[in-house]
Amino acid sequence: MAWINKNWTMLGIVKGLIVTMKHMLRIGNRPTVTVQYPYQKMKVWPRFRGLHAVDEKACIGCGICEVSCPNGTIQIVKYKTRWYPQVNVGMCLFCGLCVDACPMNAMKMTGNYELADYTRESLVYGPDRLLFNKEVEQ
Amino acid sequence: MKTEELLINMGPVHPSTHGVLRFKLTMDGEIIKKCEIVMGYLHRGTEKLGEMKTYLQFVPYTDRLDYISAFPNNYAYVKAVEELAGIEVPLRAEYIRVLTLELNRIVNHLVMIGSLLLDLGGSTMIMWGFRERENALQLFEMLCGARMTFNYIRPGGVREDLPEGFMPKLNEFIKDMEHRIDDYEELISGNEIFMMRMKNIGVLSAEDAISHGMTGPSLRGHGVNYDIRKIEPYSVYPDLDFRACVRNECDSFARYMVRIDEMRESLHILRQVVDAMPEGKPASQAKYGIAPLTGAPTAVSTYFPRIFTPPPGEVYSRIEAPKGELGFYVVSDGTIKPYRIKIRSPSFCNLTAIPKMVEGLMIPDLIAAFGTIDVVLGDVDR
Amino acid sequence: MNPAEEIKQLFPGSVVSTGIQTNKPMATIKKEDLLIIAEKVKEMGFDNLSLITGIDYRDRFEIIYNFFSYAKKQNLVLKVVLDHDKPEIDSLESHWKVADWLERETYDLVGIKFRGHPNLKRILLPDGWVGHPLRKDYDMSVDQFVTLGEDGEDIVSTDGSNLLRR
Amino acid sequence: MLSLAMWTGDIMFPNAYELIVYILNFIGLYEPINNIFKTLGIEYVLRIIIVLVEIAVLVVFALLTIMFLTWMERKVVAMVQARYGPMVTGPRGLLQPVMDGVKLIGKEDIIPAKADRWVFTLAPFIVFIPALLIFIPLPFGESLIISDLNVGLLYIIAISAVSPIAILLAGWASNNKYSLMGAIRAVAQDMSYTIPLALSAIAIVLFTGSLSTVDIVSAQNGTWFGFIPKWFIFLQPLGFLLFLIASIAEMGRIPFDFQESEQELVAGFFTEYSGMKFAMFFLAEYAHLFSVSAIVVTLFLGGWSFPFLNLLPAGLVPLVSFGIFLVKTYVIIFFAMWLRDTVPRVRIDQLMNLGWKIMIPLALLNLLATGFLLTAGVF
Amino acid sequence: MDPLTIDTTKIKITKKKPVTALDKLNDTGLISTVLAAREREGLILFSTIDQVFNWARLSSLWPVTSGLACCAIEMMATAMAHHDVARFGMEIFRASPRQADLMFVAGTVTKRMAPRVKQLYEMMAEPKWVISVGSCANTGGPYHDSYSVLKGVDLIIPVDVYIPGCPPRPEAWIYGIIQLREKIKNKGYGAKWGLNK
Repeated sequence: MAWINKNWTMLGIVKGLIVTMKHMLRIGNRPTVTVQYPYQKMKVWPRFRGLHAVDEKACIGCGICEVSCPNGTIQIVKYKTRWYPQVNVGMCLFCGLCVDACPMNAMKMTGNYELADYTRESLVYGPDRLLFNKEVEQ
Repeated sequence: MKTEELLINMGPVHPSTHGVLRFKLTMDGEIIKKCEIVMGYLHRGTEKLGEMKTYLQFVPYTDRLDYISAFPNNYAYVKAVEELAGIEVPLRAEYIRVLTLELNRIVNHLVMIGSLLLDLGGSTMIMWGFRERENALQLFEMLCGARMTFNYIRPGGVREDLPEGFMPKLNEFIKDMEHRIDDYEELISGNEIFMMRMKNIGVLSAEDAISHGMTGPSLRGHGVNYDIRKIEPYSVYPDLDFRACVRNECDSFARYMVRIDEMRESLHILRQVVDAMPEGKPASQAKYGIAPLTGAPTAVSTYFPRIFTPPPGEVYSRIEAPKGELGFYVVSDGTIKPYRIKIRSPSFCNLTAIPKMVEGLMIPDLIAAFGTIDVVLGDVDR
Repeated sequence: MNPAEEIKQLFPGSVVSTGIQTNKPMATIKKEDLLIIAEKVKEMGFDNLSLITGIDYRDRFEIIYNFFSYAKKQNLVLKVVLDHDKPEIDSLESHWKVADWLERETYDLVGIKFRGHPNLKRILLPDGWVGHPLRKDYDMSVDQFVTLGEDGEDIVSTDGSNLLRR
Repeated sequence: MLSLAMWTGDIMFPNAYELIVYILNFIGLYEPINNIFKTLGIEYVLRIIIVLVEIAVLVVFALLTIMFLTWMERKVVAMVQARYGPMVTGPRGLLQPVMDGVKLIGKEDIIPAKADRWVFTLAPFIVFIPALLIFIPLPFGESLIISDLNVGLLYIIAISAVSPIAILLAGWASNNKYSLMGAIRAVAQDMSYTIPLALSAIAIVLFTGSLSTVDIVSAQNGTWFGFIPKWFIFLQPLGFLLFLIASIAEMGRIPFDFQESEQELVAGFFTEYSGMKFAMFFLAEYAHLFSVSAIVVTLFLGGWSFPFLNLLPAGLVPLVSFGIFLVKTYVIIFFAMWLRDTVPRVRIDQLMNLGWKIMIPLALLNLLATGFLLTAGVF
Repeated sequence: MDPLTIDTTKIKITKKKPVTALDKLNDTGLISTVLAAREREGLILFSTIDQVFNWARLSSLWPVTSGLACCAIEMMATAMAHHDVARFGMEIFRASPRQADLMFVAGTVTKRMAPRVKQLYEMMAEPKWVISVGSCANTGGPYHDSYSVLKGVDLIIPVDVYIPGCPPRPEAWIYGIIQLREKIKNKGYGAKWGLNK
């Protein structure tokens, strides 16, 4: 009898059914948690490491970001008379070491994560797409 | 009756091998006669890469070993480097580290229980597990800007201090988590079908488990009270009140229950950490722990007075990761790059026990036993 | 008592030196006597073999065994020095089951042969891979590709024309 | 005018054909049409046309039901798991199943090189057609039945025994180990669960003395003490439980989904199928879900009958009873989906143990007790 | 404002990306290639039917369950409650490649795994699409220097959409999926038909 009680009364399953029913009816702090992405967006915290951004005025093109990058994602290229970093986003670790290394605090990582693209070449973000101007923003 | 043995290849792409592992099974009908594990499908050469990067550049690579619980990986490596270089870490940094470690332990166990149930055919638990995981990942993102690959713990401390509004959110998470674990237990722990699938399946004696090098929660399900946090205390664990969760049944169910107990225990630790969080700096020197201190050329090395170079030596340092004993063997020759990095990954050693565990069982049992061992392929193949 | 010293007392002839490696007792032993010492180490209660590390020092190989005892809560490190030309050592597979894979991994990546190992094959890299990557003289410039054979086994070659798209 | 006439008379037709003829007759269309065919000397064509219309309605109904079921399944799962489910395609994702179907039609149809081409192509049809054939003796409502076979129950059990053979064909023809194992499992499971299924159905037949589904439903018409409906679930609680478990096993759903068992056998016996052939298995699965639930309702929950249904105007009864039948069926389907979201899968040998060692003895015991009590005149 | 305390989420970067997939294809001059390919197959005739089929295809993309590494965990997270890819009708992860339309190459493609990934792709039934996710699959990423990692999955199979990130967060996945839907809406068939060559 104890064996039957242990194995075949199925009280555990009934308990499980009750829990799932509670979820179905959203009883007791069990809400729908979905954030419908293209229409609603989850909060991106300030420290989020997304696409890079380079302060146009502050960057001196020293190349410390280039050497601090673990896998050679960053290259320094010439753009409009000055030298700026170019980031191959398709290769980037998003580790933030370049941001930590930047002596002028010119390198930033933004909350932009919408980077999907159709070709591999377009994942290379040159200075034309990375530079931002602090004064303009504020 | 004449029967023929059937050779079945599970993997490398198979829904329940948690990635790219391959089982070569010799079957007698539904019974497994022999199980051979073939791996290396995710061998990325991390150890070789470690010899090519500077000490700080290697920290992001540790994130990608055991990608479900990256903080313990970060910490194990950083602990080895700190022991090698003799760096003192401020108390606040240690508390923040313990906070992240325990939070990550909960995340890891949530994923493990979820995928175990998914393998057994229950699709609900993984959704619930990932729902809570997502809340924890929000905390991680708030703290260090990434969801899975953190690069947060650095030699000498942590990258940044706790952000504003972190503690209230953490408290909310802890409070929420309490009754979520009750939900999980109601859904699965008492379920008769789950018990039928798990009890007396994948039994291995404690001696065999030790000989096969099992560690962590998987070993504690075999009645061996072994927790590195207790035996070789590191960080601020000696100041915290917790117990190592041990079960004696030596089967899959025991290994699963250890995980549930550990989640509650981790919540207990988290509550203490929140209360005891000291004031202070998050890193030992101003730019010591947070700047990458890479092998920059001489022209700019005036800006970086010190490139991080530990003295020559060897160190083996290990911690209790959510999956077991995680150790880093670091050899330094006094240059800016490590001479050799060897990773003792818990998944790799725990996996050695599987062939012995599943002999004479069926494929569904193999899946159940494999799920409770909690293996991540990035950690196995490195 | 320090287990490394204990071993030195038991086998004075085979222990080259003892010391401390970051608060773990360490003994450097001769490679011929590894099996005898390992047996003794197992008797002393070191039931957990945590790690086998092989290191290439260009002129020599070093193998480092990390042991742990659950009963005594003690650590022990054994270090063995091997020749660079012919790195061979006895296998510990019969004493610690975990050594099976750890040795295979060391063989695979560092290229140290283990005598008496029942199944000494590559474990992480496919059979037929040329070179042992964790050796310092491993040639990184050669790309090796893997293709599938008839029965789904790996075939390694430097020619990726079957695999690559263009 | 129609409803007035039906209000007055207590009309019940043996099947839907008669109902259609009656309605046509009533609105005065049947005679002229029939005369046209008569002058041509082909009256049987009209009969065939009416039957074809019935079949067309049935097939459309079945396909719509299947589509709705796939949508409902995904929504119920989503509800349990604190999310929304399909949302983007159509309002609340209602067009999702249509899109899935259209996509599968447009997909490449692969036949593996080493497969047995003829058997491989044949198998999905052998699965799909019986799944629709089961609908024939189902009483959807008063007078709403394609054909009231006097061996209806036997027919249902016989037809549902065809699908294991087709599954075996599919698994064998694919020339894939996972497919073969999935097929063998599915067949073993279907075989062993048909027995308790049939045994507990026989206990019902003891009460009614007829295998006809219409007789079974009408035997459950009425109430005890004026409020308890005369459903067989109250006379046969054990039989109901056994039948429900066995029918969930017949449907091949979690906790008994060995045909598929994704985590063990990739996709079971249809691992190698793609495109429309795969869609046929998919559709057959959901057709089974509906038909088996409908059989549970017919046998144990009174079919379309409901207390005080006879108080309604007679013209409304077919429609209302159809609604009642659907509601009851969907309750059972919902239960199956709810169960699916709660429990993991059992192991194949545990499934066999449950079937042979527990359910069959219990079913026999149930049958014996029922017979004994009937003979003793307790019921 | 002190540069240290600047809120990085507020920084807007002007994207010079084409607005839709069609622009993109026009930009790169690939559209003529596509049209030529489609004319060869005679598919240009029934353009309305084609549109209906394309709508169906983009609405029910069933991915194949093939996680390789870290990104696979984020793939699971994308399918889970908070992000719920089921809204796009994509929650049916088929374990069998025959029944799948879309392959996420989610993680590092090692040299040893590469032929198997290729085989998996070849086993899928037409029409099929590939999304390469994460730095490892895009270019080799962190393991670009490694001896055992393939430097980009597009070396072995054609890729339709690249999603950068390491790993990309679930919203980035869904953004990539939306890009793919856009592409299917305009062009129907995937990279094998001449796009991205």
